[in-house]
Amino acid sequence: MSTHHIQVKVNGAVKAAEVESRLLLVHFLRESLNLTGTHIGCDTTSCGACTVLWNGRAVKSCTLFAVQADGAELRTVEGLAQDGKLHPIQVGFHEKHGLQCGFCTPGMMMASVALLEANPKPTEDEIRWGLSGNLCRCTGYVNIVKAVQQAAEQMQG
Amino acid sequence: MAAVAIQGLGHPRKRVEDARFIRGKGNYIDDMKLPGMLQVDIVRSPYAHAKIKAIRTDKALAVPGVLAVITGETLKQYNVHNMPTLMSDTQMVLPLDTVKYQFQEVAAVLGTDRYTAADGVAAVEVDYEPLPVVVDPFKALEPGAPKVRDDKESNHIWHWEWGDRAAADKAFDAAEVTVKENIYIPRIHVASIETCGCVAQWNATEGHLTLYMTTQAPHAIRTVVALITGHLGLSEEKIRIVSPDIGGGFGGKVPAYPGYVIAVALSIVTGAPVKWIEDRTENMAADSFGRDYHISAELAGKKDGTLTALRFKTIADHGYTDAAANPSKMPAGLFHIATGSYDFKNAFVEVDGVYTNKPPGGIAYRCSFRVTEAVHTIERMADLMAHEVGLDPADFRMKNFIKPEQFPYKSALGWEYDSGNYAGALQKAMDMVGYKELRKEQAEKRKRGEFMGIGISSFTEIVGAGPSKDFDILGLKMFDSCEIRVHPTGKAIARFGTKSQGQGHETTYAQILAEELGIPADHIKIEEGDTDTAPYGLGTYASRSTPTAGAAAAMAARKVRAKAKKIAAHLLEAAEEDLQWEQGKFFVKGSPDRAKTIQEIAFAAYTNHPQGMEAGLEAVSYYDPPNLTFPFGSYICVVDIDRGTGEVKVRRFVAVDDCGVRINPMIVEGQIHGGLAMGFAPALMEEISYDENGNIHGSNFTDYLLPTAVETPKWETGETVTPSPHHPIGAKGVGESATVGAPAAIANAVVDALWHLGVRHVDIPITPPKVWALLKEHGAALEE
Amino acid sequence: MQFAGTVTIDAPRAEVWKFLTDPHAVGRCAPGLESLEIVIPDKQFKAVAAVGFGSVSVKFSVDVEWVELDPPNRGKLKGRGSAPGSAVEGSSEMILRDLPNGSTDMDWSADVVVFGTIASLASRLMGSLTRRLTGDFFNCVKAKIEG
Amino acid sequence: MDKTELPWNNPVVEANASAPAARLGQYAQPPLRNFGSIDPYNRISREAKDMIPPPFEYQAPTSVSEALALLGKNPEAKVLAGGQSLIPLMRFRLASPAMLVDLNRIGDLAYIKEGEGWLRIGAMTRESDLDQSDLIAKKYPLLADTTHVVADPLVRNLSTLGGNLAHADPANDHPATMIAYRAQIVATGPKGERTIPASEFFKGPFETALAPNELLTEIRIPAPGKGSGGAYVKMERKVGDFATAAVAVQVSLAKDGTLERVGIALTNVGLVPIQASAAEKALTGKKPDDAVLRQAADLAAKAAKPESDARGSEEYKRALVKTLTVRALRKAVARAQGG
Repeated sequence: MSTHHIQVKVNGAVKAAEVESRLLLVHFLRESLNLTGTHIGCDTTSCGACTVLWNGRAVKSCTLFAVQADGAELRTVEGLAQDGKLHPIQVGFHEKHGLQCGFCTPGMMMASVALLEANPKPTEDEIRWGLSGNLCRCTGYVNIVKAVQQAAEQMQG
Repeated sequence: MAAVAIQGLGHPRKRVEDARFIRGKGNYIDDMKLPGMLQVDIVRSPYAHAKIKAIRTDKALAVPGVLAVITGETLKQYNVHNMPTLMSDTQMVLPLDTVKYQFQEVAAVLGTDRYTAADGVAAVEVDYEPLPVVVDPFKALEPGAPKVRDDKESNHIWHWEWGDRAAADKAFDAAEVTVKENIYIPRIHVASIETCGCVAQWNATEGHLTLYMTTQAPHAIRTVVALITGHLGLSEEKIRIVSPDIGGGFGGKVPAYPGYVIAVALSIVTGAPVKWIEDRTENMAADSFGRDYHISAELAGKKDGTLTALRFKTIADHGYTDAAANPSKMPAGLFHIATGSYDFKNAFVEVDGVYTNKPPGGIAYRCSFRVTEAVHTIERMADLMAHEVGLDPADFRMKNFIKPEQFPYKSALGWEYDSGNYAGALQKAMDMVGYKELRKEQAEKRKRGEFMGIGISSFTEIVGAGPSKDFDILGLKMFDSCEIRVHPTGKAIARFGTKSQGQGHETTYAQILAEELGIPADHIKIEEGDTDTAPYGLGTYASRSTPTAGAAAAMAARKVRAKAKKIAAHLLEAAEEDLQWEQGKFFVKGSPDRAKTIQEIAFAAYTNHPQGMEAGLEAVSYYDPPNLTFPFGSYICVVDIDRGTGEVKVRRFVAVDDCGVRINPMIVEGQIHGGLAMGFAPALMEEISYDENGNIHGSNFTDYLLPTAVETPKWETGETVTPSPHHPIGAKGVGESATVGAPAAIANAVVDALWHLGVRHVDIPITPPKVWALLKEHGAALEE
Repeated sequence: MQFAGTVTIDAPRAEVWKFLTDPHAVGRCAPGLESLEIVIPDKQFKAVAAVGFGSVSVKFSVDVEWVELDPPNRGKLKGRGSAPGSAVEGSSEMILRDLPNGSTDMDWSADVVVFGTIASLASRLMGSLTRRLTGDFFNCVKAKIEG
Repeated sequence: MDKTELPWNNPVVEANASAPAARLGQYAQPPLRNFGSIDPYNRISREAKDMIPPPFEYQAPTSVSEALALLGKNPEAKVLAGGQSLIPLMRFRLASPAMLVDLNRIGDLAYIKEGEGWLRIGAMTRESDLDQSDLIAKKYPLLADTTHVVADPLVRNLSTLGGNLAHADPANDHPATMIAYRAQIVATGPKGERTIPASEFFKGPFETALAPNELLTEIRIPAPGKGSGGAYVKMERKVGDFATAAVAVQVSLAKDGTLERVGIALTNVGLVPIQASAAEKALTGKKPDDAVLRQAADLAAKAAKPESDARGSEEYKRALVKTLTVRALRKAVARAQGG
């Protein structure tokens, strides 16, 4: 069993830890850093509940070892609001009723943020396609699409 | 200070619970960490039926950090190796000698953390002697079939029938037209994105257990746990169940699963908090499933399309134990809502429950105890009859609907429908979708060799369990509760016996109370899920929260208002009968200026209440509904079929729902969107199946196909409002309507597209290979 | 899953029989064999083998038993293997026939059932992989005997 | 039994938490000795709800030569590229490599460049980078189509082209595409580079022509000339699914409009990607009219070796290959004619 010293920047703060090589990134975030907003919903890289931004890319943190994140910049749902002000995507999900049980929501929002950063004016089909790595069981997706559309408009200013 | 809006009934109030969820601050079970907490992981059987010859634990115990391995024998010393099911059957917590389905629990490994527990599980060696497997309920009923249960006479669990068999037979004999079809509604799984789990915390000093767990019914679970462990001294007052935020329930978090009991047992013997969290495979392969009904359905009618009689014969596959989450007094739940929206004079249904080597079935996947099975069957059969007599399915339905003036309507199977306007809902859906134009387009396309179909489902649900004459859980009546306390400053807290899993109770319950009391919803805090603080209730499932706890909220508020009136009379020095209520205040009739607001009254309740009256302003209501509620709707689905691949594409889906009075239209619409997605999924994608060896297919999300945003249609919703006459605010349940009603609309659309070829029926899920095989069979498959 | 085939082995029947009934010899054809232990000579043996393709690999402990032996004509064995969360049950029959040129024809058949995690996770590949493993095994037997 | 007969009134016995439950007895007291100081934000307590991979040694070389040295010394080592197939296998313990050699820190293995008649793609180039490349979108529509339907958008942010090929899952999408392109796969070993034609690279399910001490370092696709076009048409049950079947087509047209070069390969209808050689041959030199395309599709369907499974029967999949081949050919030809 090998352990490794890693250093990551999470939501702007530098964190260092000694991790076992097999520790999955999602467990590092949830257990070591207590960032429990990132959830786990499957074993097969299917559901996207664990989506975080890894150097700006939306990735499934259950399919990445923590040791691979050494030196990386990570962003989780806890880092969306800045200075107490909600991110437009958070406002969008709230105002458009884009969440119900809330379990897929952090992953869904992180995927949406990455989507909007890459494509600030997505069409409805582009939004649906861009979120197709995230499963939601409650909303039927209609209001999630609306939430992302509202956030897109708000981010345009 | 600007006045705070009341946000009562009909207000699209934004959800209160969102504040924590959008910040990643929800408190789900796996987020819990208690000092010294241990983790349990479970060894499961690869075989669907086998004798356990030996369990060797030495290698597992040698794994650093593994503290213990327990088996059925360990639990037997405490007599907790078995537990009762809601249907009074026996379910194993851990087996003594035999496993009955694949991935059944065999042993449990306790470790200092999940990684070591998982290593321990991998190191446990079990010797099995495989036994013959039976997964097909029809084969299970054949003489000489492998017996699933040694403690039972046969694989046949029960027979249940309802209605007048002789009268139905007679009507069939006299019928001008009959149609018959075999319909299979396969096993599916709720697959909430959060799996199940718990943290059991035994306090040895105080002899008290706190069980944090993913349950939709905390109070009922407390009683069940007390039943299982009472003989150990763990009686009900020593148990506290806390249900934290739940990441989706849909019925899957109603039953008690072995993992919970194992965690409790391990916490008691170690004295440490013990966490058990399922992984996805465990959730899919070992938790309770929905459906698995094989139905042979017949309708009788006249040549003009008038329906006269119905006969449904059903085999229900319940797996190895009858663990249906079904609090009704009928073994097949509410299946006898099978006459649906139609005015049948004669009806008869019979159901036989069967044991197979599968996990316990019979939870209601977002549905009220077999309503979906009934609705799917009657709506498929209605289309069959319509086509058979040459009527448009819409005209056929209009002709046979129960008419608005017939309500309250007593059905041939004994239910009293509260209210309805079925034709109104269907007409609205037809207008929204442009029904006539679509039929024209369909005819034109067919000439060009393109297949499109239009499917209707005009469903009637039966929700809000339920009246004590029809329901109980182990004798407990199916009331639900609200307890409200108004604070001196006019703010309030209310607690409920239900438990939201995403339905937005924290938002909508406050709206009911706000409407009744005139206290702004923002000033009312809602709490659920802690059995130490909330009043007893039976929980949230079967669309019962609004019909029961929602009604309790209104009733408790009215009790508060009654006391408030006495205080107001005292304050205004007026007679009670001279006071009139207007939202938020009492005033003296004829002198609107002589008024006391609810806030003033609340303050007086603690400071200046009449002599002889107790202080405080609070009330509790346990509401036992006089009847169920009968939400309904009409859905129209338009599909296009790819003749080269068999793919079914849902082009339009219009859903008109009538759930009576809508408390929060935004949330109601959200419930319908989600319900539609969970109706669409089993219609086209989701299925759990087993091979002849009992291997499960669909135990993870690569093979159990949950639709993404890309596959899911763009829902179009509409409403009509027909209040429930017996509910205090006229509301009916709505969380499940769409899941119940949608599959038939989709299936009907597919058959409608292919009817001219001679296709009469296709079982869900309607997958591309199935459609392609139908096209091929009827010479209509293309290879381009 | 049932598979069958015939291989012609360029060796006399007695030699083929000897090879087939010697676990250590046959073991050289078992995929990823790690250890072999004879429990009862000519009757029972145990093996540990890592069965895999590329990055996919699962370690099985297997108990094998000859259930019928009719030297040097026909033999039938049964096996049961287990890996965490998975199990495999199988039986195989081999019938040997002399060919006029001194070689031997071996008709083999196998019946393999896989249970548990592997079966439910890898169902899309189960049939073809098992067929291939079985075919490879008997081809290997031929190659090793012909040496 | 009637429901109300359940043991409501079971005799209450003394709670007996310290009964001699074998090994459990010793834990009747809180097992605090297993814990050092417990702080509520305890570091790496690691309790989790998920499939846990077995332990392994982890190495993250920063150069190809370093990686090759590690592979040379550790025959049990596996290469970790995007990890999107390997890590789930490890979580199910269907793969238990003693060592992982992570290529993600070898910066110069990720590139897309064109020159000297080839498109060269570094093995560690991620799907999403292929997806966002203007060059590929404009000039390599077959590759653009393919990369767009590999798994889902989040998986594509990590998964790599090299990993997709080297993992050699018969259901992976790029293998057929590379065969249709007549691509070359560059393997780097201790003795240097060698190139392997894509059609010879896939030896069996999860098995390739790579030696254990070799790395897949680059993919070379012949730059298409004028009048070329391609398409990848995939039938999947939902986004992120493996193909029920898929067809990759790359064509180039001669000046007279006849088909000059044709590549057709099939995904997930056999143990390896299948080159539909007879179909390719039947098209070469012909005008791409509908009858010819259908005839070729027929030959492609004959080349398929599908098996019945949850995605469909053998018959269905074979028919599907025909349908998808016609559709891919039409699309590819239209693109070739348009550009």
